[in-house]
Amino acid sequence: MIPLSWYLLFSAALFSIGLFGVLSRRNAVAILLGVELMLNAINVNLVAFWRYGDIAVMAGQVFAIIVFAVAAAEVSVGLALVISVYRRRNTVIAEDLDLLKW
Amino acid sequence: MTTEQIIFLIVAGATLAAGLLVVTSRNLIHAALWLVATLFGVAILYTLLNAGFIAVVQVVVYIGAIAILFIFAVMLTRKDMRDSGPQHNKTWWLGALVSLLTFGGLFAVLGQWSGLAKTGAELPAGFDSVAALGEALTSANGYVLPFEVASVLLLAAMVGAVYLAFNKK
Amino acid sequence: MNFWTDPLKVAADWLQGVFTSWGMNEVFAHVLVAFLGVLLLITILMVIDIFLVWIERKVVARFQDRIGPNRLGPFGLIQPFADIIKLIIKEDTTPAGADKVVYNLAPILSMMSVLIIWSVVPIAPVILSVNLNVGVLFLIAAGAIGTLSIIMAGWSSNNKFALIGAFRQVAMMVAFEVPMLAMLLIPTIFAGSMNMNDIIQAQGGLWYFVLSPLGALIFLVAIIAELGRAPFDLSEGESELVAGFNIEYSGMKFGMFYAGELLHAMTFGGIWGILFFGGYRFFGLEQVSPFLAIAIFLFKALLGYWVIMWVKYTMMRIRIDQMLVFNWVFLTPLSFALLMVTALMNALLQGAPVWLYAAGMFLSNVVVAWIALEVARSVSRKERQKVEGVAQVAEAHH
Amino acid sequence: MNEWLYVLLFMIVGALIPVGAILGGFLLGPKKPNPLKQSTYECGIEAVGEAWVQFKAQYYIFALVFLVFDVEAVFLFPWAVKLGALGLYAALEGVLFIAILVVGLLYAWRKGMLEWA
Repeated sequence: MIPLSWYLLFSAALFSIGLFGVLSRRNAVAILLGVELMLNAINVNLVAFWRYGDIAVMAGQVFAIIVFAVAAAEVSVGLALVISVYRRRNTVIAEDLDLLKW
Repeated sequence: MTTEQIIFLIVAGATLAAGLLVVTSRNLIHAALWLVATLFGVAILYTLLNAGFIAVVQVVVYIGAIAILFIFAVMLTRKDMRDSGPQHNKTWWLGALVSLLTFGGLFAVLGQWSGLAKTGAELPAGFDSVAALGEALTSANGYVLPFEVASVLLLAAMVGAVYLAFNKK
Repeated sequence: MNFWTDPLKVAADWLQGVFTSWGMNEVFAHVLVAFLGVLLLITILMVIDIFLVWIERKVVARFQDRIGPNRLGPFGLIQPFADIIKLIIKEDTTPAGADKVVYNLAPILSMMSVLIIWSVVPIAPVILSVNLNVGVLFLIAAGAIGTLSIIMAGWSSNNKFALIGAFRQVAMMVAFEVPMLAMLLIPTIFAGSMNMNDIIQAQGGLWYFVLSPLGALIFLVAIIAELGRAPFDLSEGESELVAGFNIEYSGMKFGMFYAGELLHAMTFGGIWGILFFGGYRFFGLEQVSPFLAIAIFLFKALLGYWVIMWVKYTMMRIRIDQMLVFNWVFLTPLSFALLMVTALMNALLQGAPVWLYAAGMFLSNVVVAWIALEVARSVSRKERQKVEGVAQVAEAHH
Repeated sequence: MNEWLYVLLFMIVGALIPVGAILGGFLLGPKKPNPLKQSTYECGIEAVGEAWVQFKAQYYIFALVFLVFDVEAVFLFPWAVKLGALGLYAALEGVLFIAILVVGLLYAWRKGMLEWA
């Protein structure tokens, strides 16, 4: 049996990689890719806690599914924003989008 | 070391490597494909956790829909197949530092926690996690409200995204 | 227990015994036996796949009043082997500027996405490949990998036609996956399980086709679109896009896409049979022997495949805008309406006798179908009046 | 034993078979590449520009609506499994869930996003 710590460490590492992507990427789409990694890391944690806690309590899995819904909402709106910005400003480089209004 | 542990180590290592490639690939389509590989690895970890439903959902939602959405978005927002110029901003080292610190902090916090070496109980025979999930999602003292709120959230996301992507001004 | 009633178990036990007598680790021997079983099943599938080429060509010939392959061997049965030899010894060209790794990975993933569907298909009462409790959703997961392989093929080929074809195909596949998902929920509701074998077992009295004829019909339309076959073959559209996403593939790589498509069609024929026509069940005949059950299942799968072919060679291709409107404005709302009605009827008729339950379900399906057809008719009549009215005005001005 | 191991076996064998077939084709077929043979096919006319053509944002909308309904189905599958045991109350919850999302579909349709403009 795999100890819980392995999953938690894996999830922490994946979260950090995603964080690095979010902080260092210039392209807005790539930033959203990093956010996906972070959300997945959280999901691994949730499911691991379900498995290693009381199995009859489904909270872990329910929250994992809710995270799927949140990820879907985040991606669809986020990418729509990127496309919308691209149409007006012709760029997807996050650094160039430093005005709050144009 | 048991077979399960070996499988875990291989899958986890490959997943993290693919995750690193997601954040470092120059070609965004490659980055999206590496994301697919990462998510697939995570799905395998879910099966190791006996959460088959979550694993399949992971493949259906992430690989079947979100990855496709990413690839479409990349193709819609690029004029050139090859990307010129740096893919990382000037302060990428700061990002690397912050994420390393985050990992270090999480590592330190986890090290102090007592429940870390916990191993899970055996699954009770005949336990059907899908049925249990269905019951939890719909019974009145379960998670009915999150269930319906998720629907509203998805509605809001759909309306907002359709509005944003199609606002031709 | 003997070979006649449970061939797989007998063979597996025997093999396991042989392996362990060689001094092999118990677990390793078990995995090896499972591996050999999977290899056997997939090999049989590939052989069936080869003959599907022959079946497809023969059937299309009959639809078009021709004879079809008839030179090599009896009834031209050797023809597909000649085709394969031709594909193997053809030169494998890779277009310049192609993304090599992705380009080569795409046909492999395409074939794999079809083959892994069979991991959840129950072929006979005792031959369940893998008894997953998420069987139905697994189909969609396998389809997701197929969708990905298409977009990979289209993107990596560095060809405009391939990319446009891939985009169209993916747009269509994702569009028709929505009614497909909704229709997968209907057998799940009836059987109270997502497990494919449970769904077959629950159809002991009544096939779900009787309970939900409209559901079976919508599912058929959705799987045909998912396969990208006529009338939904607009990603191929040889008159505009030449061949669609696989235009730059040659030799065996093209062969993988082609063989994958044929096997996919038969697989979905089988899935249709499982979900709505009782799978390997046929009035108790399946209990006699697993071999008979396999024959029944294969017959149903080929029948489903024949229906898909029938549609393909009868209908003409529809335009992409018509296809999308048909799906999003008609099929998707209809399938959700049917799903809601089915869920409500299921709850209302819970304790009712079987005949009442079946009659209520059947009638509610008929009513939903009738309302949908009436709405579609009145909308199209209005549309036609609008178009014809405009045309008349234009004529008057001339 | 974990039943997903068998699915993994299916994946391995299912990938090995096409790899073997393609490798066979690679080994047996001739290999005489030339620039003309490797140029992309555009009905015999010389290829113009890159394969990178601008796409309609409509494609994005279809993928987006699909994503939303995909996630919806994920919620509905556990619901459908337990529906028989839970009765009318649960059925109504699910119907409400679907109805809310159909509103979104209606919105997209009324805005004309689901048509090929």
